[in-house]
Amino acid sequence: MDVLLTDEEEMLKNSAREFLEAECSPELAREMERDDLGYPPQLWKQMATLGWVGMALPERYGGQGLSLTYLGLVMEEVGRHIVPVPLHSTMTAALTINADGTDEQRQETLPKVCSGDMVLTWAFSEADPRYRAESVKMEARRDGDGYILNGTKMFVDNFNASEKCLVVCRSTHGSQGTDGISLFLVDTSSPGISHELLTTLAKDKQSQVVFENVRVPSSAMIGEEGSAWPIVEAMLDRGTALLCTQMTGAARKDAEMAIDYSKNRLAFGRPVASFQSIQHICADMIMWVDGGQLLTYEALWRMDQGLPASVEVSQAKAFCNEKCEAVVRSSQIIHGGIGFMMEFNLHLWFRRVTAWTLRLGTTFEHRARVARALLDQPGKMRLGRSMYQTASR
Amino acid sequence: MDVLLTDEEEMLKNSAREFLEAECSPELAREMERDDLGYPPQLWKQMATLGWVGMALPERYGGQGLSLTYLGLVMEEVGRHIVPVPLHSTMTAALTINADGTDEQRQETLPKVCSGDMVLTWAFSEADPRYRAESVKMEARRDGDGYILNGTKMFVDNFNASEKCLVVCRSTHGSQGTDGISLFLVDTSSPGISHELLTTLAKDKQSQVVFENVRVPSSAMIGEEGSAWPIVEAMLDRGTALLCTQMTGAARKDAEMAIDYSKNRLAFGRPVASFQSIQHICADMIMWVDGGQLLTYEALWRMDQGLPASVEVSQAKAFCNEKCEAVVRSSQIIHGGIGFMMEFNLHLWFRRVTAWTLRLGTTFEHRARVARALLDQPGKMRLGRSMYQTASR
Amino acid sequence: MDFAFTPEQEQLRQEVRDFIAENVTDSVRAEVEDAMDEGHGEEYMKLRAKIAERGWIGISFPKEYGGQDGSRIDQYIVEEELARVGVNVGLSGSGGPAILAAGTEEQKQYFIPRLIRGEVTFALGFTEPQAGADLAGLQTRAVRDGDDYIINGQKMYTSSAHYATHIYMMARTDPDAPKHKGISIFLFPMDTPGVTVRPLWTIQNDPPAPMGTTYGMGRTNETFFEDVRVPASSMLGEENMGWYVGAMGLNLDRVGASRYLISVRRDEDIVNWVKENEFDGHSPSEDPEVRDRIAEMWIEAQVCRLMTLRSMSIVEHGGNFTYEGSAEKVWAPEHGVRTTEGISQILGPYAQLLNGSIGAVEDGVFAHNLMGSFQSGINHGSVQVMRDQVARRGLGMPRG
Amino acid sequence: MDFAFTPEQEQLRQEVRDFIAENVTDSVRAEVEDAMDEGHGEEYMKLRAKIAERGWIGISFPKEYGGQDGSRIDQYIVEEELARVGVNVGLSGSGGPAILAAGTEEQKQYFIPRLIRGEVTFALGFTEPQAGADLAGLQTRAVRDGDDYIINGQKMYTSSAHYATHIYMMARTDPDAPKHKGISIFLFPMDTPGVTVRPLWTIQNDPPAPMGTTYGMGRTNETFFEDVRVPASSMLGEENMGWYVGAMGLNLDRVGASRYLISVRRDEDIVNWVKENEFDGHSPSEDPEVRDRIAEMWIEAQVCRLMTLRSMSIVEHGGNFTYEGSAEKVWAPEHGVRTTEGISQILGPYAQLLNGSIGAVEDGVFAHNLMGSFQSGINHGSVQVMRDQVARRGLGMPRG
Repeated sequence: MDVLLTDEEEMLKNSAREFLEAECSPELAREMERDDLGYPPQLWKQMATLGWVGMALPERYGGQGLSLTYLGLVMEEVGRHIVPVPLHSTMTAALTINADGTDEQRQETLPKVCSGDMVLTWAFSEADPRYRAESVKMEARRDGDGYILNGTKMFVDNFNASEKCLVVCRSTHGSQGTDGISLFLVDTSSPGISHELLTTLAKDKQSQVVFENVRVPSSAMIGEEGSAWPIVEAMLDRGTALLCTQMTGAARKDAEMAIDYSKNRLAFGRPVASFQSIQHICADMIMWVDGGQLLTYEALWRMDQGLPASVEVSQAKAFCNEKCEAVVRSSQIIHGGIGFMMEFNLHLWFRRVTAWTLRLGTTFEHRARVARALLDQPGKMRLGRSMYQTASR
Repeated sequence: MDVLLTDEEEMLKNSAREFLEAECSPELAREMERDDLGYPPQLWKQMATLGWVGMALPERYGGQGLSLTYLGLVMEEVGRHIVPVPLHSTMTAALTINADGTDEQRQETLPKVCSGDMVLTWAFSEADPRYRAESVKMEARRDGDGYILNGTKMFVDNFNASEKCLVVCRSTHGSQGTDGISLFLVDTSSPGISHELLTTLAKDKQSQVVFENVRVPSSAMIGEEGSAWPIVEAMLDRGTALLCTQMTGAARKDAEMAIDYSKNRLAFGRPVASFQSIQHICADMIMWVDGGQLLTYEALWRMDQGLPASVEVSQAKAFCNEKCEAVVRSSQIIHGGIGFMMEFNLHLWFRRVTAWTLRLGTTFEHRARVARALLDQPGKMRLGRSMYQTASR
Repeated sequence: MDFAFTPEQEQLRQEVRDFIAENVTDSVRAEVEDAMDEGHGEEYMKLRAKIAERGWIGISFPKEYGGQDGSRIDQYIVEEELARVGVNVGLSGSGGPAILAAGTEEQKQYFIPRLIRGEVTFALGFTEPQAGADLAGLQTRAVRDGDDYIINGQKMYTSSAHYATHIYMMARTDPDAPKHKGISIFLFPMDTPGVTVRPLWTIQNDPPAPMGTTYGMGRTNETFFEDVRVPASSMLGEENMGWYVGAMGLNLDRVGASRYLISVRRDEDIVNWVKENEFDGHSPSEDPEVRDRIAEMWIEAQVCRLMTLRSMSIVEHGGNFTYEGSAEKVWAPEHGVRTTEGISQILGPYAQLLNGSIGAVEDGVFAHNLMGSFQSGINHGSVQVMRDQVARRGLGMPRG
Repeated sequence: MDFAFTPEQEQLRQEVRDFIAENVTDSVRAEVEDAMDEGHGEEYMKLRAKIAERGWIGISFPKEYGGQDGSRIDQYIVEEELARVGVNVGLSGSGGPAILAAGTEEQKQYFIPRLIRGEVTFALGFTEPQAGADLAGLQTRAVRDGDDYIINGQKMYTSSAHYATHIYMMARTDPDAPKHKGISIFLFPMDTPGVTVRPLWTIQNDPPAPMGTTYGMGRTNETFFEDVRVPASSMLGEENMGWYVGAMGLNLDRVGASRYLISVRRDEDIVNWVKENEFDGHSPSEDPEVRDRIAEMWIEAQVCRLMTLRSMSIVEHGGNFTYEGSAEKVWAPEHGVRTTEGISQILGPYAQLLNGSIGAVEDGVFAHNLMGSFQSGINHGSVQVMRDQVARRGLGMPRG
């Protein structure tokens, strides 16, 4: 039991920080908000060369074969520097292909991902934004040796820049809930696909994607027909945990900016930082980030151990949703009017963290998931002892 | 539109405060915690003589024929001075008898209530503590020209001191929900009734009351057989609104004690009151009490106008449950260790306000009621416009 | 106490509603929306004139200056109804209350009727780059020169400076006095030589917040004063007493319908939205956790409403606030933040969609509120300073 | 990072659990419950001796003083398991860590093994009637007289003074020095002539809080010192350096299993209670609002757990806290309050029933916690002072 980073972990984090400090300025983030592609391919390539894109992918595909935790530490820094790269969507998809895809699918994608030559994404949400199987209505109809996809996906990250997209469908007509869910690896350039960019708070690149009689071969299926829900849930869990690392990374930087600002700004003849009310807000900010970070680390660590981690992921996201938002809002408040001005950089963090609190599950949804684990299985619950163990007893 | 007290209202409140300041010390509250009866009959009689017990009861029964608001102002002071008298239970029952009882029932009870010669109570809760009709399982079985009651009531206030008790029963065997509810005015000394005192946080006198084949005449029924739910709901609403007045009255006094204490206590060489963190806690305390008081006043005022007020009552109670508790807890924290000591008086308020937050509906229950009014009826909602008007359109 | 409006007041409210139905046409609304940060167009000015004609602007102001000698509550009713449709004709924040209280007869005669008629609009010049929460730390100087003052300095967040006719600003007239005691207020035309306005764009400018956004300021300004010569008669109140004049004005400015609506309109919006809408067959209003949260927000909004009405009642009685105005100014903005954040978790990913986007809820109003709501806890006195005031003025707690 | 306990640690935990199953018998539990505020009975002392025999007390203390030179995490495991059944054998709060860090060889030799064996128990004498949150404002005097000191003064909230063998107290040895620099710590037997103990009963004394109450102090004491003569060798650390020795001791004292369990055991209790119980056929665990609240509390409790483990990890690495101990001491008590208040609204009227009452839930444990939980935000440093420390030590923010 040691919740502190090892020297090696610390070193990785520091090297990521140094690189991004030098290579990714807030101006780059601003520029990419206006950019059509939404990310600078050269920086992406550099990050691939540094081994970050392939960090948690196997060495045989050109990756580093390291843990999700390592990737999480890098993504914390990516969040800290609000780096405009499609790392989150690519990793969420790539890790799923690696975990549950066929050898062929892996060969086709992972080497290119590791080398920075392929951006990926995934599509789950439709009109009903809840992260539950019931929300998936998109149809995959068997047709000869392939499937025909019809439906509309919402909030698809970086679809515009992605070569392939994991698409969650309902392949059994009339099926309910988690039954009948299938997952496909789809070329984004397939005939019948159209997409339109959404205008978002974070000014990132999310799309509504319409699938109209899109034909995919059977070989595009990940997992077994109609039984892909566990694969999808694992994908969402990894994506959520990785998003939490970005949230805590960005929120910590935002808190630090507020603390610095308060030390340098005078009010009533003394530094703003010397007011007890400001001190207490700042103390809370740091404790909130710390809490979110510890919860996130535990979730990542469990995944790395191959242990069930859904509850830990939901704990982290529910907490980060509320507390990281509280951090960035408090930072805005400490900065006063200036933080609201377009030309000042603070809002770049505020808008991103806020947007991230809205994705991959609301606070209510994640708490409901925790409550199910706590209350709907037999056995006494105890903090610090796995809730899954209890379930299996 | 004038949310401030009129001169007359102000005067009534001040005279109640002056009297209670003189006649009811914390020592009396302490003494009554240990007393078998739980209240000092002489003080009760005095309060009747002053017209407070009959404040909102008709003049023809010896009351003052004034509004519920007036009674509420007196009860705010009763709360402020944590006066150990059975005013709340007596009023909750008496106002119901007055509103919905027969002339005979009124004659039998109200004159004695007004003169201070009869204490009343009411019994709703059973094992399931939720304030909904479904929780009422106590049976009233028709038998000749009367009824036989069987069941167990919980949390009955001042049963030990009451001459009569309003008992909520289910008179139609097998009925569900709000159907089949009847209300009876029962002599507490009727054969078959036994009760046992509960040990409560507030050290007040609440009982578990067991009814074993208790026979009551038909003339004891209030309202019509099986249709008393609206009467019961109105009784609970009045009781809840009046409890809120006690809560805000007691919480305000508690806040004032904390503010005074902080001004006189030194820490780090200056008054505790000069620390910004303490100032902000105190500012919050006062705003919380103000908010609860305004909500409560609006609920009382609406009742006095004969307007529907269930939503306003629930608004007040949900808010007071959380915020009055926050006030008394904050006061304890500002006092530090001393407020925890038996010999110091502060806890007398802390324990009572805390206990009141647990009675007559939880925060969850009251919010669910507000949500029903907001969300389950058609029409656009607008703050400050009656939600009932919307409903009837 | 009496929580009802009088039948006359209810009738007034109905008249205003009828007026709105008739006059606030789609073309007016479109103009207001387009010009939210750009001053007012022709249609708007015509509408405003019609409202003024009915005597609905500045109802509680004296007749001799163009008001109605009417009730503050009546005024509140009119302001509330109009603010709800995005037409802000309230005179809180206008400079009017302070001029009425501290102005010379000449100033009152000149400004009040014109404020009421909409011919004069003040930009407010308080904040400076180095003086935010601590307004009294301002450094802009005004130096007496014969019958004039020469003003030099800079103001931040002079929101309407790009279309205002006049400025209402504070400058230091005695640099040697303690900081609160050397400040004066000046009122003068924006086109006075030496005044320059530079735009400051906010995060709500891209895209501009849609109408119905309760905190949606897309543009504000910096205003620079370079040897600006104004006559001594431009001064409001006595020399060096500007802090107290301004504080009084701000105090009056903190209460009123529009400030309250900033913080609570979104409560109504979300309630009405979830009742009438769904996401592919599922409405969040079916979820008990959401219902619990909505009820919690609604109850808080009622407290905001009642605190506002308390302030109105105090004004109507001719009384002064001790802490009530400050309390309103803590409670409402903090509630507004809790509500926008609550709503965001009710709408989930839809809450990130701005106006113009496919899928945007209420054309992005909730998303813009989410970006802007924290601002109302900063403007016109931060909630921290307001809490200090509740504690010190209201509860008599000593300075640290 | 590594969030798992080692197999050896898991085994240790199992051994402790087995030990508890075998040895914490009903009669021991009954004795502990009866004597919660009354020191310890015969059965308890026998149990304690057995635990000490296994080497489970003071595991991380040096072998030469009776410890095991073991891991702080191992110690945490043992303390956690035992604290959960109401047996508190942890040495945080014992005076041990401070003696180990600052004591003379003689003091270490004498006290540490006896603390471990349970032969010495210290009452802690810090707070005074006029010095609460501001501990350093203490007025009790110790005046040098030859080889002795003469102590006069009064201490408040000396909780175990009625059964402790010794007292660990602070007194002012240099009244002319700045207040933090004239304080020394003394350790001496409670039966030293001139020491008098007067009981202070708390609101949890009537009825006494049942076992399982996580904040359930029914009795504490005032302790008076009248010309108490103690040898100079009673002093811990250097003369006038007592503040720093004490602060370090307190800092170590703020972390550990028992403090964490005070704040989170009720989370487990309510989860397990609502799962296994119902009120006439209805369990609150069916209500989505309640489920949402319980999950919220549980997640917060996890943060308390992880912050505690962070402190343990830092200690294990031989590091020092900057703000982490203070953070734990803000987070856990405030969570404890939110949880008890949340639980009270889940249990409704049942939450008011104390032990012995018909209908009492878990024999009144929740009701007692509701009365007592706020206390853990005051003792050993208030959450306000702790936040000051996070801001100043952790974030480098300047004093006001």
